[in-house]
Amino acid sequence: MEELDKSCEYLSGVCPVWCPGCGYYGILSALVEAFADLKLPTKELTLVSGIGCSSRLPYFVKAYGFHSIHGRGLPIAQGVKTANPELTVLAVGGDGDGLAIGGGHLPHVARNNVDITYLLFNNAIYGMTKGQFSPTTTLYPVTKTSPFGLAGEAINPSALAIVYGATFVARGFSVKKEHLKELIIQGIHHRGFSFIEVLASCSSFNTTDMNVARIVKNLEMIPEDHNPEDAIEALRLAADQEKIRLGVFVRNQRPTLGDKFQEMRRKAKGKGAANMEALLGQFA
Amino acid sequence: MYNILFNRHIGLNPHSLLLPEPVRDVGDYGAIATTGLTSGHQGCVGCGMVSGTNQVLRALKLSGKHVVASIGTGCNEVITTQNTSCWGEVSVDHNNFPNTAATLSGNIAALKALAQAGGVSPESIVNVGIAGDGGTYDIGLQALLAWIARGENGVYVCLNNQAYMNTGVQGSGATPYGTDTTTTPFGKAIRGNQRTPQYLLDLALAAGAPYVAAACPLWHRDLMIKAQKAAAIEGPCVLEVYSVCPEGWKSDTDVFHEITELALETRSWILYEAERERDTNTVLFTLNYLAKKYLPISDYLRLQERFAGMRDFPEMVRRAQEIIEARWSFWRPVMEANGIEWKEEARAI
Amino acid sequence: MQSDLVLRVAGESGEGVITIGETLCKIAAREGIHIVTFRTFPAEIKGGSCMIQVRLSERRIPYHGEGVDFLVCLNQDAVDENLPDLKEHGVLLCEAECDLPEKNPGWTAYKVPFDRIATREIGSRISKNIVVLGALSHLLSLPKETIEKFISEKFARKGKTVLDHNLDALQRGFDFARSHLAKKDSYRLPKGSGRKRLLMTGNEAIAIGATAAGMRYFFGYPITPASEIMEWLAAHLPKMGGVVLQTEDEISAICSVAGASWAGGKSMTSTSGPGLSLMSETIGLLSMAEIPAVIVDSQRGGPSTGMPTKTEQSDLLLALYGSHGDATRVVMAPTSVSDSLRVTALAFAVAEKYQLPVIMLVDQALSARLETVDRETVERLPQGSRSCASPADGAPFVRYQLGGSAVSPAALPGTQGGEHMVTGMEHDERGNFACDEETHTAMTVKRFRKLAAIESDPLVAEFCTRLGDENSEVGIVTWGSSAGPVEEALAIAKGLGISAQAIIPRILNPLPHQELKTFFGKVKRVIVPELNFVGQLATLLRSTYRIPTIGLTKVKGVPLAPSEIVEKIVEAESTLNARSTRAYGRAG
Amino acid sequence: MATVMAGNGAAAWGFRLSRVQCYPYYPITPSTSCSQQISRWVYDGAMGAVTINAESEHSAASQIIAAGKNVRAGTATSSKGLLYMIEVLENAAGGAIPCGLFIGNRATGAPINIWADHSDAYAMRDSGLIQIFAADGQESLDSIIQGYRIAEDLRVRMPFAVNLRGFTGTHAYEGVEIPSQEEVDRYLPPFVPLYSLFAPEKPVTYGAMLSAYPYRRHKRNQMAAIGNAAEIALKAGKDFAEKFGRSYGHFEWIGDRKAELVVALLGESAAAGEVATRHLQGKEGIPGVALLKIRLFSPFPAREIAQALNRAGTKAVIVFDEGLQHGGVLPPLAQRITAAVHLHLGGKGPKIASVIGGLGGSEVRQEHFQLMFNLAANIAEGKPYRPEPYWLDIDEDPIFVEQENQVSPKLWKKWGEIWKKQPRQEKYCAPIPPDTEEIRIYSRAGQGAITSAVGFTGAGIENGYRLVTVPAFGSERRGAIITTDTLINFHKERRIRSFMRAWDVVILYDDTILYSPEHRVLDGLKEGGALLVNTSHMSVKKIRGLLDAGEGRVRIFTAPAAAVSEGLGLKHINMPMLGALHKVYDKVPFDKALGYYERNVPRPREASLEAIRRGHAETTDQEIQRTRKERRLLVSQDFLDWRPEDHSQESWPSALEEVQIG
Repeated sequence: MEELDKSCEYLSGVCPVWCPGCGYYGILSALVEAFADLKLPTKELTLVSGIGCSSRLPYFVKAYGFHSIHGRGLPIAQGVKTANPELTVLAVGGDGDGLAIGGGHLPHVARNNVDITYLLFNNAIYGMTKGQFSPTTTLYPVTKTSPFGLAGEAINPSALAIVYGATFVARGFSVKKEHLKELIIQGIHHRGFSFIEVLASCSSFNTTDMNVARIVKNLEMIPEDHNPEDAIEALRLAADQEKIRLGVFVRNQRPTLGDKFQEMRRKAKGKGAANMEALLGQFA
Repeated sequence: MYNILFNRHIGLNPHSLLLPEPVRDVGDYGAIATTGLTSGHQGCVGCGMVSGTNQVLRALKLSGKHVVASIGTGCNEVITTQNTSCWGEVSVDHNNFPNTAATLSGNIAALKALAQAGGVSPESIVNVGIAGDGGTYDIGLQALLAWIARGENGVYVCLNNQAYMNTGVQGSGATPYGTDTTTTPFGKAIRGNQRTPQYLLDLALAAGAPYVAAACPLWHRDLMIKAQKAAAIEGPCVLEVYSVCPEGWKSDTDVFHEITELALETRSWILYEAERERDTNTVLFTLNYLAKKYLPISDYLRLQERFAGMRDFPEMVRRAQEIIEARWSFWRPVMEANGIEWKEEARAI
Repeated sequence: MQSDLVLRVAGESGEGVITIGETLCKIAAREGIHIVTFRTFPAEIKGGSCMIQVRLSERRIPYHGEGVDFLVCLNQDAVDENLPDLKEHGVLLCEAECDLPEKNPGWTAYKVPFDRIATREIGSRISKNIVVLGALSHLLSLPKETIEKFISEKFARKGKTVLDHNLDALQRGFDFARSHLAKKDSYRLPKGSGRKRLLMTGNEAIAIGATAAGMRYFFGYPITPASEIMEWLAAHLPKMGGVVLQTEDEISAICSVAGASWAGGKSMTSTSGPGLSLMSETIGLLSMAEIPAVIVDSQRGGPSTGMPTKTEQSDLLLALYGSHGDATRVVMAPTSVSDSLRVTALAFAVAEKYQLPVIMLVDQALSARLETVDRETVERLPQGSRSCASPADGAPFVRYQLGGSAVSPAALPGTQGGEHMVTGMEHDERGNFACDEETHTAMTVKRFRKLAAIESDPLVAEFCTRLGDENSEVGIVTWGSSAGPVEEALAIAKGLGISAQAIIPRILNPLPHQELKTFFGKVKRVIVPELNFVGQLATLLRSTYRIPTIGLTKVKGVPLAPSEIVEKIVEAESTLNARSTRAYGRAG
Repeated sequence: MATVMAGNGAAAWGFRLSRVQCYPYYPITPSTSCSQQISRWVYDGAMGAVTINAESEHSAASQIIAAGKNVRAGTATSSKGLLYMIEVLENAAGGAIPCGLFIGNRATGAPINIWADHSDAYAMRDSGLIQIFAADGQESLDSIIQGYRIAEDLRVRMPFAVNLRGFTGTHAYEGVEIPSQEEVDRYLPPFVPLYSLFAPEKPVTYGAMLSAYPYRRHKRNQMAAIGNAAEIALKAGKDFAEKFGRSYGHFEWIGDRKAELVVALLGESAAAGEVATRHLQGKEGIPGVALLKIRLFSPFPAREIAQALNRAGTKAVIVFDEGLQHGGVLPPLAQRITAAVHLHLGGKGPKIASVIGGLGGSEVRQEHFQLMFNLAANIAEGKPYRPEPYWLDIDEDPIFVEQENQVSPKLWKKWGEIWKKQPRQEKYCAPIPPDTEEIRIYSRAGQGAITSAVGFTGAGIENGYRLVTVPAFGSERRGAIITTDTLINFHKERRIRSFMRAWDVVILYDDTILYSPEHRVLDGLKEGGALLVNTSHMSVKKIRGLLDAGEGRVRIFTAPAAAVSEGLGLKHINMPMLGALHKVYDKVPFDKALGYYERNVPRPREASLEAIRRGHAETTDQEIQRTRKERRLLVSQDFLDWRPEDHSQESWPSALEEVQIG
């Protein structure tokens, strides 16, 4: 069978440590198949992650992986892309990693429009630390750290990303692998900050919030005629309470951080020669 | 004979000539809250037949009617009724080995009688006969064709695992060419099963069945649609289900998915259905799955050791490929109608 | 004609006090005169008193002078605050209306109605400082054309009228002084060597040093007193093809540095105490993942917000031990502006060569200090590059090779066949998480053997200087900007006939153990002067070498004064012949 | 020289040596493996027959009847398959077609049951076939050859059927002497078609319709023909004895010549009877006892049997039937013997009682025969007995009852009187001391336990001992716990084929069976017997604790068979366990057995042989140390011990002095 699908070339051989039935397996295979379709050379593939179940993904992918510290995946990815724009940089994080401790970085990496793809695995629980509620937990009020109900209102990651001005916002579902694969491909193609929220079930600690059956029941694709440039309509769709919308909410173009740096360099060139002599001149 | 029409559309088809409105498509996850067989059956690990039975029963229950199953002796019966019953709310009548269709006919007649006496409303019951390939192709064929000829209203499901599995993998009427079974061994003089498999659905159509279909548990939506259609259509409908059997096919127990996919891609199993318009005597054939990768039969032989011997005999593989091509050429009009370039013969060995 | 002159200009912030000082420095630097300055800032955003003290000398000077020879005061408050620092027969040039105390121990006072001239004669109150400049040019016979050229350079952008006002103000100031003030004092500019020197602040030196060392990726967050580094780089690094990004907070800054550095770029960030505290977790990550990075910490009065515009040396222990776990890092501390330039380059060399974070400690005083720097300082900067491997194709790349040298070659993302994991978790040689005992011990050993290697690396050899009389029994160990006052104090002590010596290591982790041990072998007393309360360097020395130290700690927000050190030297010297109070039992 | 094979295998040899030319078949448990063996030979070109993959037994029977007109034909079937054939078998008897059948006897009817009893043979009684009951594989082989000789005799020309009890007969592996093809050809002349269909010159019609006149004469001839079969069978048996050394008659009288008490039965269950008879013979207070093992069931040798009983002076005969009479007076065998005795001996014949047992695979054990001889003794002493059949192993309706409350009042009302007069005499029921050595294997279906037991049996037989291995089957395929029992009879002359169920060795192929509630593995294990367990993580002490088997009573051994097989890339663990068995049970010498294994071990040969040797070597009754996976030390120990230099030690000279500064 010569068309043995190429995706397994992107697997590093390290055996995934996720619990059986975890939604993240679907995401990993969608991601790896997307790489295969895009025929990305593994040497230019860089995966940066924070801390949590989601952030173990880089170990299982044959690429340059950076498993950093809690909530700091995005700024590190921003640094990597700045230092080497040729790389295809992906940041990976969970709902705790991306919206709780790392929440402060999301608006700025988004408004900087760094040309990276950010996958936020939303399983509405802290899985690695075994069952504390997370910023997106809603239907599973009693957790180990909220025995008497949740304190705050849940965050809607996609709506947040739209408001922060991310130029590509989409939402996928780990079970609908084909659709998720398409989203990831579009995300990587998109020039600028691509934010993809991926709903996934945590088979061990939260089967109520991201219960596959519940999601399947009120799942709906974003209508074809939705204009991805229209952020307000996108926000209405993303924040929809009854229906869970899947697909691309926002896609528009604006200069990336890399473009801005090039612009700065061009302007700076006009201000004197680019050598130490010239620089020291002002101190003479 | 009947004149043949082809349905241009390839794929899932909840609609039918013979039904006022389409049957229910259970969607990707078949999320319907009802069980087929209950737990505790003694099937082997990786048995495809049990999942076939499960999906048929769950599809029939969708009609809301009480399912009465007339089952023939065989693996499916022995493993589910060993000093107990795993059939849940389904009522089961196991009579004998050769007479599954006869037993079905008897139960239909009993229902008709009760209906006439006003005891039970026929709409509330769906009669289904379930037997293996041995019990359908060989010993029970006579009873089956007679039941179809009598045009009695019911569903006959043949779980085809392509050999007599319960008695220890002996060759049956449905055993593919070249297969090594204990009664058609891959010997030095005669190499494996010499017979080419007969095709049950063609026989059923010829006998006058209003609706026949081939399905596999992997494409559960397609299977469950066909089961519902067979129940809804008035008259004797026949459904043949592809059942992987790791013990008999000597394959790993966790390659149920790959084997079925290969069966479909090498077209050694074709998902199709046929409906017969009674008065105009025309039969509409619908192809439900078109092979994407068009693989040669040698790929299908790889995962199953029952074909181990055959793999080293190119002319046997070529013969098997010819059998498949002959069967597949029937669908040429559909391919051309869909603008798909007709490949004379897949890349053989 | 004395060899150096200490001139202080004081007044209300915003009256151009600093411009007068900087102009004087510019002029002196062009003459080749050595300059060291010290300035204070008001805490408020606008207003409040400030002063700049400029010491000009023929030879290299380490300290901005303790007493003031020539005091220029623009208002009454300035006179009241600064008069006590005026030497006996110093000179006071002040605003006419100021009233001076009766007791005049020999000052020469000149009064000039700066306000009146500026407002009424020129009609531009803000040109008052230029009028003062005019007066000074007469009193100190400064070359007027140089001043005019400098003013035209400085105010060209502000438009013709402003420029004319200022030139007019200069002329009027000069004419008034020439007509009204009879030169009674003997103070003149010292004679310059004629070789032009560069004049820059500590922050600028750091920025230049980094750029010279090849740094191209700066991520930072504004914080007093380190913001000037980012500002200068923002203006000039893009010219060199570099990138400056102001991030949302210090954590994002250091993380971006980590990412850029891992991707192969030489990157740095600069911050102060509060920022360094926020960065400590990431420093641990850099240490564990063995990623090079340079973090400049311009220390300010602490703890917490503390005194943002005051100087202190109280971040040493944070720099040494910040971040949980045995996180390896190098800590450096330059002593002067030119030293800052070279140590910054050293920081990059060590970081890249040994693949670990380097923290360079400067302080507010050093950051803001204007100083002349020889042009040669920029040449022959210490070099160090990251060792990169070309992975054998096929075999999985081994990033953290154990056994051989402490440093294992890296594979930058983008290298063929070099795919590997880098992580904050304990890891095996290929970078995959591995938490068994042997691996953790082995990897920790690998990380700490780097420090041992750095200690014996010739690259850092020149960065530990000895001062004063080699055989003296009174020794001083100090670090950072306090080295200036110590050097000055040794000179004064020598003048008083007391011999003392000092050793000033630039690298505080790993300490130059050999040099220090030989030093402690010679001296009987060790004084450790530093600008913090607990004596952080003293604590480090005591715990590392188990030696008795004599602490000299000061937390006044201003640098140590040489006299304070001399006093301590005298005291220590007096105890030399007294019996040691504790039988210390240390073998000879 | 005997080779080891199952009953089905022996029957297949019977067909092959008889040069059967047409063999249609249809699979049905338990006779399938006979057809499988023949297909293997035909497909490999080792047997010249034509096989037909029939779609049902009805067609298979039709095919042998059609082919039987021109060539020697035969097939094998069981239970419902045979019942499905009956519709057309009449045509064989009626059409004088001497085709042959081999029947693996199995229960018929509802409820469905795949185990053995004689109900299928009994259901075929009126189909006009000659019926021979064989007791083991050897008899099946010999009887098929004799069957064709008898059937094709011009005075007979009737179809015949050889019956062998399912599983305990068809699947019992034992030594079978395979005569050479030449010897059999001399004994059995080639098939001569009387009226061939393919003789164009003499066209012939079979199956014509006869009206009453010719029909009743034809039927009378048919009965005469089958009658002749009795005498021809005797001659064929004697002739067979001369050529092959094994004599066969209508029946076999086992025990005292003058036997007052006789138990009569058919087929394989006689093996247990033989042991019981030999045990009771000559016991003090016990008159002559004998076992009447009847071989030719139809045509039934009524006169010979009657005369034999008369000669022996038998007072009481217990007839043991493994089938039912469905509304008749007595089960078929009892009915025939009663008729024979009554017709040939008039009033002075022995009293006859009927016992039914062994239905649906129920065990027929030696103590059952002791019960029957006890019943016979009571009857012989004139005590009243039921005119209806007794039942074996039915707790609610036992043969002997001590107190009334043992049975339901209704039954007591009916048989209370007889029960009261029927004492259970201890001298008949004393337990029989074991005379053979037995090995039981508990394994999971699909683990290859049978292959290894058969291998052991073959090795034993080659070394001159007499072994029998009987596997027990369920209907499910993989994973169920099954047992395989092997019996070793060291008496050269005495034939023992019945299990005492007193095990010398119990083998567990899967240590999880230790936890199975239904399988108490220590039951029946002899004092000082051995328990061999395939495990790599359970120590002997743990097993002993688990089974709370006290010290000494049981020797426990563990064998890391899984590890051995895995190391050699073998799929099954049966080869190492075979080696382990030899280590635990040394009566069959290992080195001699290795010779046999070299020639008969399954593929891959070298790996299997090596597995047997390693299994033998690594079996131990000592504690097994759990070897911790030793981790590859990344670096040297002193690399790990390196620490940064600690300068606070006093090793370096310092001039500093501690002084107090104000």
